[in-house]
Amino acid sequence: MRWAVIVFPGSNCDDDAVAAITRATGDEVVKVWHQERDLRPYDAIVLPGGFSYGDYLRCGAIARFSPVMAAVRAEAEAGKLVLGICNGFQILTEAGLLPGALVRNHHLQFRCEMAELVVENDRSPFTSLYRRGERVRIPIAHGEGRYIADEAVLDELARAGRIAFTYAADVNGSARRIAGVLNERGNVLGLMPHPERAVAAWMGSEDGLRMFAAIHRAVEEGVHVG
Amino acid sequence: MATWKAQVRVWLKPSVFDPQGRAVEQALHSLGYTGVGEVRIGKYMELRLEAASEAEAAAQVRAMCDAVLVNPVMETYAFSLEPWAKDARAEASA
Amino acid sequence: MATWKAQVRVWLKPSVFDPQGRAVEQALHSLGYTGVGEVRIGKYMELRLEAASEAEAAAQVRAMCDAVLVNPVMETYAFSLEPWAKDARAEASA
Amino acid sequence: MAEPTAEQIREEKLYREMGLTDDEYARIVDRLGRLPNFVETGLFSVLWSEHCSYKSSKVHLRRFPTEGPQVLQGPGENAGVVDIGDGIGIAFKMESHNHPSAVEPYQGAATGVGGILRDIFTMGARPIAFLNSLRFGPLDDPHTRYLFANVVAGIGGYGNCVGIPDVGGEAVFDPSYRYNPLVNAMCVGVVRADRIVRGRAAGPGNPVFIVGNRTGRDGIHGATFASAEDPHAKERSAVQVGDPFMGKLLMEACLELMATGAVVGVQDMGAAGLTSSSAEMASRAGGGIELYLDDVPVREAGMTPYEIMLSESQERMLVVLEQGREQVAFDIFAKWGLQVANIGRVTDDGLLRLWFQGQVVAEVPVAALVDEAPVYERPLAPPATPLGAGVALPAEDQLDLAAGLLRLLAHPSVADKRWIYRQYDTSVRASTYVGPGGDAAVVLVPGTARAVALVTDGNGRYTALNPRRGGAIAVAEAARNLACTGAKPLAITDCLNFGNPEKPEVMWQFAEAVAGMSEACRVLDTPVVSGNVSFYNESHGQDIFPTPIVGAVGVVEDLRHVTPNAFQHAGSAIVLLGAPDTALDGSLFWQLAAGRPAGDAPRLHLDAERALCDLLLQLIRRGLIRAAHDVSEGGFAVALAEMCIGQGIGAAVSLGRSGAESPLARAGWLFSEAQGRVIVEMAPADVAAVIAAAEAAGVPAQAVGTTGGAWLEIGDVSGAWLRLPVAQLADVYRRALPDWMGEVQA
Ligand SMILES: Nc1ncnc2c1ncn2[C@@H]1O[C@H](COP(=O)(O)OP(=O)(O)O)[C@@H](O)[C@H]1O
Ligand SMILES: [Mg+2]
Repeated sequence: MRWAVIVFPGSNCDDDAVAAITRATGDEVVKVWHQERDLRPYDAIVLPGGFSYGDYLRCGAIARFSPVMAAVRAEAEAGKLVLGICNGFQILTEAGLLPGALVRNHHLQFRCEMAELVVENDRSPFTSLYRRGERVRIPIAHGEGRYIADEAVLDELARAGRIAFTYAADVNGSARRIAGVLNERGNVLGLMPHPERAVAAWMGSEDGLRMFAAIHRAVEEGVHVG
Repeated sequence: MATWKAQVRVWLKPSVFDPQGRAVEQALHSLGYTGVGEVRIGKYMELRLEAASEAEAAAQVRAMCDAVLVNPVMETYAFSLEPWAKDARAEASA
Repeated sequence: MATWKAQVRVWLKPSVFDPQGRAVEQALHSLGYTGVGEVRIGKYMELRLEAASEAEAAAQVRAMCDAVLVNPVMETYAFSLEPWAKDARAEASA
Repeated sequence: MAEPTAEQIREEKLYREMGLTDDEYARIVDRLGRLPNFVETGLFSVLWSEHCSYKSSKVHLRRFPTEGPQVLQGPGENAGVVDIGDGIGIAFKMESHNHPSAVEPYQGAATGVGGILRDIFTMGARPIAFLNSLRFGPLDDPHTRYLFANVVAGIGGYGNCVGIPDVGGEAVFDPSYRYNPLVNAMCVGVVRADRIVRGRAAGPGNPVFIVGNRTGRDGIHGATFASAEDPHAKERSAVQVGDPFMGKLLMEACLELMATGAVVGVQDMGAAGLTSSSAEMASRAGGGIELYLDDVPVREAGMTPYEIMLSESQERMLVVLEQGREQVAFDIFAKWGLQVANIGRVTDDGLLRLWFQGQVVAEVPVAALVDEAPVYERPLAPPATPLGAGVALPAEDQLDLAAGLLRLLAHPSVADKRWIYRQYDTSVRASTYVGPGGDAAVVLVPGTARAVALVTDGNGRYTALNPRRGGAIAVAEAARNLACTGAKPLAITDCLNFGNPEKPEVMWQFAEAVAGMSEACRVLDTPVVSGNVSFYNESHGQDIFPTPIVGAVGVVEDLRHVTPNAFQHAGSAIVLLGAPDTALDGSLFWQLAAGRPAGDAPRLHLDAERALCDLLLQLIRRGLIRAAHDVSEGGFAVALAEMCIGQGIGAAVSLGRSGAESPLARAGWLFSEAQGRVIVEMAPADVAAVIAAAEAAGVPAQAVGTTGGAWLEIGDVSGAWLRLPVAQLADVYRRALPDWMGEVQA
């Protein structure tokens, strides 16, 4: 299979994502510049972390107007798997592909450290290699990762199993400790932690490998989502 | 066509916790400004634009806010308009 | 003692380059709002305070700005005052 | 407002306001054979400022050893480059941003990081790591907490955004820095040894471009004011808003462009902006340059040539391209959305010539501006009495050793720095093998199986007590820290933070410190490849401690050599390498007891230091060492405590027949900061081999205990001197900074 890792001006985890995907799956990975308009040649799409456009207005607010985002939307609607990591998650919420918003951490600081996550949904194509309730270790590195949404939206996310991961401890003030959410159809996942930084023992965790491997498996096995 | 100056204020919806506001409030209290409360911190944006009328200018500002400047999931906004004065930027040095 | 609502705008002095403003201006241009210019982004702060008179309230706000809210090395500010209305915070949901 | 005429400048001595002395002005007139006009006077004033010309420090800096087979690029370029093998060079440099950070801590620190970043990628190097060395006053002062919090946020704000991990540094808190904090930032990059780009405006006829932000009226005379003692003048110096997004775009675009080979030379615009970048690039190439100032993209209408030349607007680069290959650059800059303008060309007449509105507004020899800048041998004078002389030792009856250890662990200079570095992205690039918290950081190097070890070190208290030894210790400690992590020290950069060089005592401190550093660099074979001097670090009549900071780079040849600095197993043996010492000179312990720096600087023997580093590397490569940690601030007891705290493994340590009976003698064993000592953990079966190797190397070695349990116990044959639960040590150590900084609990 072939992956696209989108590069926005200011993306800075694009190379890390490419390296992690290669390591986890051996698949072909292509960095795709944000001016591209066609993502049909790719089987899975990753929006990496970073500070697109400096995150100057709001995180992800300007990147969502990039030409490539129309293609991301189209492929998401077609059922392709889209993974937004950190800034990628923020872009997906700004673009309305995922509900809610990510705002300044409640402690007002950027925070980079290993985080323990609880797997809340193990039936999505992104999380099928984890077990529900399992605790995985994946680092966070963000200043604006506090997930918020209206209570009704949060209730619906919980009811529909669309909360993919929560933080085991309160790291940033996120509503219901949410670390990652799925779209309604289950083919778009956004999460603040960085699975691409948890793919080798020396990184302190290899738990991120299974996320990329799960995506690979879902695509190779032609799991049709939705 | 006339030139306008828009002053836009954007702030977090009341339902969203504003940690910056709280931090500033605490800082003010610790400096002895104990009577201060309800501190909220948002963004202030100023821009120049061209429009035939104030109504048209307002429509433009609203459109920009809704499209880019404001995320309605977390924020809300208000703005005012006035004719652009030659030395409008000079206000900044007041 | 009366209760006041202060609205404070803080922005970078005109001589100081505002990268945020520039980035937003470019984004607006690329979205077709080509007539927009001079975009500057600052902070908007709202707070409640107690003071016997408007003059005293103004003195307090000025003191707070000078002490904490504003760094005169690069920023400048302006503020307005009005009596605190019961539902003043409600503006936030306007 | 008309600009003053050349005559007015002379008659009214206007050059003085621009920072030139009467003598300097006379030299300029003499050299030009005419009166310089306003623009020309401006060019000289900034290039001959302390900041740009190093006029007070140059004669001393010449002492530094700068050569060696490992040096690919020594001082004189935007950054130095050292060879780590496999055809890979490591570019690195450190720079200060003390004055801007004192008045606008967030932006001052952020723009400091941006500046050093540009110095690295202009060498054609891909930046892979940041480090930062910080000094503040005591945290009981709210203004210091404000400075500290915002400096840290600003460093993170820039570094996190550009996606380069911050992997290490230092933070020291001492009253001497209360009004004058130090913010030194180091950046490290990787470049193919055969692809190093230099800041040269070579090849007459080649076009010159300005790339990045437009030029505004920011920080005009920043370089001059950074060299002023008056804090209000310093304030005027260039407080600007950092623009990490632009920094990131410039970095990516420049690296992409330099990879095409179409680039002749690149230089960032730091202090004195277009003036220093154009003149220095021309000087390095031995040629001339002319600039068309009407073509410089400006932010504000009506900017004069003077303002354009002296502006310090951030995030701008000067690029010289190969004639005919401009389109390559235009395409790349367009892709990254960057503004580029052709503003001049390289000439062969040795002149810096400025055109504006069809006229030549300045024309001066490049050599006069750069190479012939004044060099001062300022008067030196040691103080009448050494700073630490005559201070009483702590009173015997006030010595509670356990309390003393806890007090040191809770001191912000010693305590856990996680509060700082968890605000930095330490793992972006997914190459941080050892991040902050180790004795040195270890970062994987793309294109090779090797890694680099990185560290910053420096101790102002030692340097204040004994400038020569303090300077040497900065180098020795850096090398020792590299060796502890399993790296071979290769070379250093430095940032020399001192007071007013016009004061003979300060100049003496400077000369002595540089001499000490030079000696240490020779013995330890770590040449100086780049560096920076920051003078005039004093405010409110208070001098800072003279504070030379060293940034060192070492190579890890095999990742299996990477050695942690905390105990790894229970039941290991603990060995102390290096000569034991009990003198409290220069120790933090004595300073806290006496309320001021006391005694001499700690003991240092450079040859012993070299033998220790070599031995340590040998032992590590033989696989004999489980953990290694050097004895530094706080002494032996603090080093042991830190080794216990890491993984929560206790230790029972006995110093044998120490002969120490009085509390003061015991305090000496526990808290002496004598150099040249490392605590190592090993399998009990390996102790004999380690001691034998040490003996062969002439390094004293002593088995002092075993790891395990939940307590740290230190004593001698006569019994335990102190015994504390590791959990308590850890708690005190970890809570100090968060407690001071009032961690927000939501
Ligand atoms: N303390 C020092 N030790 C060694 N080299 C130094 C020292 N200070 C400055 N240099 C060298 O002098 C040159 C100019 O330094 P600097 O003015 O800091 O650079 P920039 O022009 O980028 O600000 C650089 O090559 C630097 O490495
Ligand atoms: Mg430079």
